[in-house]
Amino acid sequence: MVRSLRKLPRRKICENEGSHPMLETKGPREGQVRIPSGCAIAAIMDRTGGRHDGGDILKSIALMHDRSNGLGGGFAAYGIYPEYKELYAFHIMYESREARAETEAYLDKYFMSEKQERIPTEPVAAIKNPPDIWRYFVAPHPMRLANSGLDEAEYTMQHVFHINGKIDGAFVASSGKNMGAFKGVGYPEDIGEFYRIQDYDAWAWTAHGRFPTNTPGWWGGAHPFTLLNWSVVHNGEISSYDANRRYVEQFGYDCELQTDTEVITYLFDLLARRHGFSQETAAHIMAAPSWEDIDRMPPEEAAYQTALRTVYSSALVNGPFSIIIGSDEGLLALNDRLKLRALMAAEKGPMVYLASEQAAIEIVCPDAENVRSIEGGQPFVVQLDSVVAAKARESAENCPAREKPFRHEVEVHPRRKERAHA
Amino acid sequence: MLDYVLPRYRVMRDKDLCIQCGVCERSCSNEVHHVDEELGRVTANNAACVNCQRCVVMCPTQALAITRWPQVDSGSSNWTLETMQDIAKQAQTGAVLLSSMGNPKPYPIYWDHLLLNASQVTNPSIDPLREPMETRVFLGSRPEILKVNERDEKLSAPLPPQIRLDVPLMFSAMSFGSISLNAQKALAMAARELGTFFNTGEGGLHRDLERYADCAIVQVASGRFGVDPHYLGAAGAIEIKIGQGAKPGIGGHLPGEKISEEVSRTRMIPQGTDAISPAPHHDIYSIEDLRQLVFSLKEATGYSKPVAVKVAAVHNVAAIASGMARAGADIIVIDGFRGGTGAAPKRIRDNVGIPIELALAAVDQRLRDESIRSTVSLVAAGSIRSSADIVRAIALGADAVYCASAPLIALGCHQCQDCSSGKCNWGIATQRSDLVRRLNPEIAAERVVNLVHGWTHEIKEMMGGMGINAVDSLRGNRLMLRGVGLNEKELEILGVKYAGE
Amino acid sequence: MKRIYALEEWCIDCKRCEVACKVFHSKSKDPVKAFLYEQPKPRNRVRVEGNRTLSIAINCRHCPTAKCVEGCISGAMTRNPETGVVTSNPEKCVGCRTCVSMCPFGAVTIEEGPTHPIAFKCDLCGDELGVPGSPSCVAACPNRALIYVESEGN
Amino acid sequence: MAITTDYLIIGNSAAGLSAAEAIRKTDCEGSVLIVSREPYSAYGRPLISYLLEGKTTLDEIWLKPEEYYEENRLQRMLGPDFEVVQLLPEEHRALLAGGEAVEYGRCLLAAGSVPFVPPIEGLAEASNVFPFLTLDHALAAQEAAREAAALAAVEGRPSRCVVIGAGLIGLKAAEALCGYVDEVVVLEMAPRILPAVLDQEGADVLRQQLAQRGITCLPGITAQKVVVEEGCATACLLTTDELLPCDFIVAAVGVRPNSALAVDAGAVQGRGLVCDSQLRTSLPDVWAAGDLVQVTDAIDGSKRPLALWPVAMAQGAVAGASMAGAAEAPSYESAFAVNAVDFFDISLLTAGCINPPEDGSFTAVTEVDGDSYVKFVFRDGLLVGYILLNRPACGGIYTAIIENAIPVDQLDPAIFSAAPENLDFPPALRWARLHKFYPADRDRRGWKEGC
Repeated sequence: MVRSLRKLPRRKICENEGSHPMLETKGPREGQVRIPSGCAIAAIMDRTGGRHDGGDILKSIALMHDRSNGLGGGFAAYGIYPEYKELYAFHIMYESREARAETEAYLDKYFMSEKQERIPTEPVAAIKNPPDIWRYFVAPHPMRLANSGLDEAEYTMQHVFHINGKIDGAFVASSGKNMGAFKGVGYPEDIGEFYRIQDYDAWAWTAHGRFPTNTPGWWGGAHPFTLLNWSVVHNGEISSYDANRRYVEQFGYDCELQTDTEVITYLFDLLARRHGFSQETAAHIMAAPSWEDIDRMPPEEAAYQTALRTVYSSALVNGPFSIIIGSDEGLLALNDRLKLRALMAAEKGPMVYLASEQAAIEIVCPDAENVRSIEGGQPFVVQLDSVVAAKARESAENCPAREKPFRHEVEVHPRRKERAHA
Repeated sequence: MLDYVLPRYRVMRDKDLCIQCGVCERSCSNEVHHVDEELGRVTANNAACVNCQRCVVMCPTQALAITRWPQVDSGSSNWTLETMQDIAKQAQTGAVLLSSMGNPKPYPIYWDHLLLNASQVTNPSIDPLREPMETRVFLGSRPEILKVNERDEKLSAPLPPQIRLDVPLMFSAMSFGSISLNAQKALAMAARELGTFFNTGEGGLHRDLERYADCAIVQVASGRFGVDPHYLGAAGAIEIKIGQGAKPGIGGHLPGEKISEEVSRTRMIPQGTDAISPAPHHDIYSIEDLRQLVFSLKEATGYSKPVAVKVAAVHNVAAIASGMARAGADIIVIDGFRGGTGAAPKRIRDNVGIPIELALAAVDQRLRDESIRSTVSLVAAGSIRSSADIVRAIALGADAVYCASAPLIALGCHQCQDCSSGKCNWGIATQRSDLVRRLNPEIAAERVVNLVHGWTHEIKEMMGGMGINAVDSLRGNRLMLRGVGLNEKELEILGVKYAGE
Repeated sequence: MKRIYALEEWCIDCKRCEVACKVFHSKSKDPVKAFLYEQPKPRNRVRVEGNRTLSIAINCRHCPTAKCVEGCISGAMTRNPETGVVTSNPEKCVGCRTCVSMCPFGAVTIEEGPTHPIAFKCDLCGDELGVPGSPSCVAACPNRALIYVESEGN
Repeated sequence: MAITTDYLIIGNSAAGLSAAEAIRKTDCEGSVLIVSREPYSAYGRPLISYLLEGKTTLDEIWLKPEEYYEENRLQRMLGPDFEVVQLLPEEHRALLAGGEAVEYGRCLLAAGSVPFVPPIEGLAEASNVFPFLTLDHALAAQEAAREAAALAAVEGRPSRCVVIGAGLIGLKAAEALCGYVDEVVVLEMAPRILPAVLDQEGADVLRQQLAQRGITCLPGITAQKVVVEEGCATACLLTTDELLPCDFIVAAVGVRPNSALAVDAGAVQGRGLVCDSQLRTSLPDVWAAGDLVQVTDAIDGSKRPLALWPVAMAQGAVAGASMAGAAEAPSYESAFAVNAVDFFDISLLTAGCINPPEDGSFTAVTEVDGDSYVKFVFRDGLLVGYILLNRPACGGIYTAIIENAIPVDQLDPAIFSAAPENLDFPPALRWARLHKFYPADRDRRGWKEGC
């Protein structure tokens, strides 16, 4: 019951994947090479907001070929849709015509669509049976949004959950603004080629190559996992999964995919968006300091840390993980408290590089500086310069979403808002 | 009237080993053994034996063992010997059958149908000897959202009062009166040493234990014994006891002869009078009344300590627990039907209530369904027998467990279920000074501390095996459990998958 | 020196100390043989006074100026100047009972020895006279009513 | 050439050895010389009767092993030649019987007692009359007994020994000789046996029990004359005018302090040598310890010698410490008699005042129970004396009650009706008694309460 929420057709897809000819041919190769553990993750960001095409990230993740097994790869890109930056960009995968029809009817009901189109793809030999992948630039339906009593993000999220959970054969791969996820079953370099990611310009890229042991590979389950503006790439297997899942499920997050990445994304959304914490504090909560460390702190600091750990004890993420979380603010990398997974960081001018392996950074930036390993439990945060400046002006107190005035009261229709500004 | 009641046990004495030292005779408050100088051997009054096994342990030559009375039953699976003996007793006395400790009937023990997970390959297990392994938990109510100033690293509003447990285990309520002061003191000392809490039960806080008040949870029960501002103020936390797993719906009755001077002073009742705890709190006839009591206690203590509410696991416990959370309880305690007691009507003990495993799973899920699980603490009680039971309870959703029988067994209790006689040979459930003296709190506390240390090591090993290094990540982590020998409905209520799934 | 102290608050009158003492001071060190078969009967040197309501184990205090040593006419009773342990040499003891009349605690008894009655007293379970061992009574006490601890005097 | 020594100890028994030991505790360097008329290493004089009974042997009676003297560098000169015949305290010299002189720094007189020979006609001249004080006496008596038994067996009659004096020495001699001769008759001038340590009632009980074990005691009867034939005593003419034939006689009517040396040198003598609390005599640099010292009785304040082993040991320790100039020299103020004696399987413990004057200030409680006889004497709410005949268990507890003057009303009254127990003391006193040197880091429960 607990993790059987997934809809049956998806399970079928997994099975199809299992009989994938490519997989069959891969079988013999297992004995010849050392089987790597876990996945590969990488990210590149320009702090100034300068946009770069997907070439580097593709190179970087391709280098870590052996860290994935062809059962999943993907990319998230920020800043790719500047012309639609006030609209939610839904990337939706369809397994069938019916699914698309049903989804589009649903979207029509709850959203106002500015544009919809099939995402351009390139046939790649290694990529078999891709789903039909569309993108929609939408705004919440103003009346329905107002009636829902939810804020815009919450409203959107609920409907994404609905599509993912209730519409067979449809899966929302990403739903943020001015960003998108490009993912599927295959090696990341093949997926990148398939999606033609070199055609997109983004100020931040994240990438993932998957070695699934935890959940079977299927298109929807490939990473990055996204929700609204969040995208998460993750390497590891968290042992606190069910504790985290049951915690976030209290607050309306349906863990349909039963993946670590999904639950980490929801935790982040809960802490950062709904509870108003900075991403750094949210990460800090998820990889909290040990009691031993807290006991050594001055009383006031200890009280603060104790309160965070106590109130958010179920948000503590346990087990080995390295994650890179992308958002409209920038990137955040985090390792588990014991540092059981590799994750390297480096800089060069405004550019910041993150990858599971140092080589994956050096191949795109041979003269990278400040190359270092991310410390266990210490969030590594890179924000856009503009975000840093804005944050400095903000109150340091967390402002939970429900205490903020509903933004849709002034932003019901993005076009109108733009006009107002103009 | 001829007594039709048969002996239950028989003393087996190895004549070759018996040295007639008389240790057994002096050890038995039931006067079973007798060194008969005339006969030149030690005789036994088997009918008086309650199988407490004190003599067996004390005998310097291991010459003793207690066996069942060899009487065969009638041959009927329906009219068992025990059933018929109960009838014989009641025919003799016309009274309610009294018994003690927890439900001994062979109801399913769900703990034993839940298996734990361990990491293999994809996720490293963690070696608790090498890596920090955190068992600390806090109990109390929490805001759903914590308001902080991130730059100054300060809380915008203080956290509601919490109690800190270094191990996810506390000692359940056992009053001074139902157990000896030495037993309570041993638990207090152990609690202090272990960084956890003992519970005074409803018998007040003896002045000798005031120095342990900061690791005491003081109980406010229907009799309100020993409750005054000082008592409430001294404690680490307050617990309102609505019910007890061993005897849901039943009050308590400590007969006047057990109200010694010390018990009387501690309970604040006259010496020699019966201490009667009514079945309900007569100021709580509904949930809103509970809210009043909870807040009365919070007012009385300046909102400085958490208030727990303890209920027996009964049929609609999930709804009750939800109501308790909304009535202001900071800690919800659910006591399952195998929980122990100093004295309970046997029929109640054996037939009322539901298993803690199901109750806990149901309560945890209900609180989550209502999005309030993370604002209250949940404590499971009622026969936690081992570290594995604790791990299971936490994985099912408990923040911590209450444990009483196991520490009592550490003190020497052999579950003879004769607590109500007041003749406990182990010095635990008695007020007789010569018997109380048998329990040196120093040894007793050491034994309890050893037990809990052992359990803690095991918990750490099990958590480490799961790849978890903090108990926070075990709480409600039902994926770490798999059922065996359970039906669909049981799996559903427990929220676990079947082994192999 | 390390002394045995008896704590009546915890003494439960079980007399396991007496049994253990007797067994340690037997030839066989086996309780069954010691109690039922050995001749002369091994003697316990610790003695529990009292009854269930109040009891205490009494054994030699190993006094710095031991009255029993002062009174011993045969040189059997001696206090080892290094260890402080007071012991009675069964070879030399004639059983005159001066020690009995002198010991303020009743910690010496005269009982039948191999040839004639002699003094028996606590020797701290040493293997040789005057050398303390690990006292059996302390080990046998189920309630730590006997403790063997470093005392604040010699 | 004169022998020189820092410490000269005259007398090689309890007091002398105890003093030597005490000297060594303070002064490890000074030379110590022990001289004695007896040619033996120190032995317990009371052991002689046990030796004859076979409860000890000539191998075991020695108080200290020979190594002891070497280890402690105690020089000994033993034998008749080394008897001190004259003490010259001003010159710090002692003259020995062999003609040598000892120059000493400090001297201790610890020569004990000598037997008192009663003025009975014929007694002094008979060769088969033995005192019973020293090893030589005992061995001689033993030899006489063996001969008497052999002779009597030849003659087909019972052998008989007469013991004059039913004090402790006389009765122990009687017990010892009982195993050699067929009949032992003990004469006692006083109306009861053991007049110094028993009352009339107790004496009667004991007398009956001795009779059952072959010793005939005749209290109130003594010899008015000893019949001597060919230099040997053959019979005693009793004060009842009966003639009691005998094979030999042990004369044990009493002892007196062996203090002639000191008295001749000018020491002040009362009923024994008069000493200060450090046991210094009135002579310069001369101390005294043991039977020859006059002691203040702790109970009645009377001053007399207490010829008892523990007293000698205690005094030796005080005198030795004082002689060596110990920093915290103990003082010796008073004592009371404690006697332990056994006859066959009969035990007798007595202490303090046993026959109180009937001046109304004392009360006594007695109890006869089968073979046992018990008497307690009280004054001013204190126990001042006891007799424990055949009830020896824990008798020392009573001794402690007398010694520490513990008011009787603090004690459980049951303490006098059966063997005393430590539990009969009030809790605080009990704790204080049983927990000397109890480590302060533990409370009375034996552990530190967690804090």
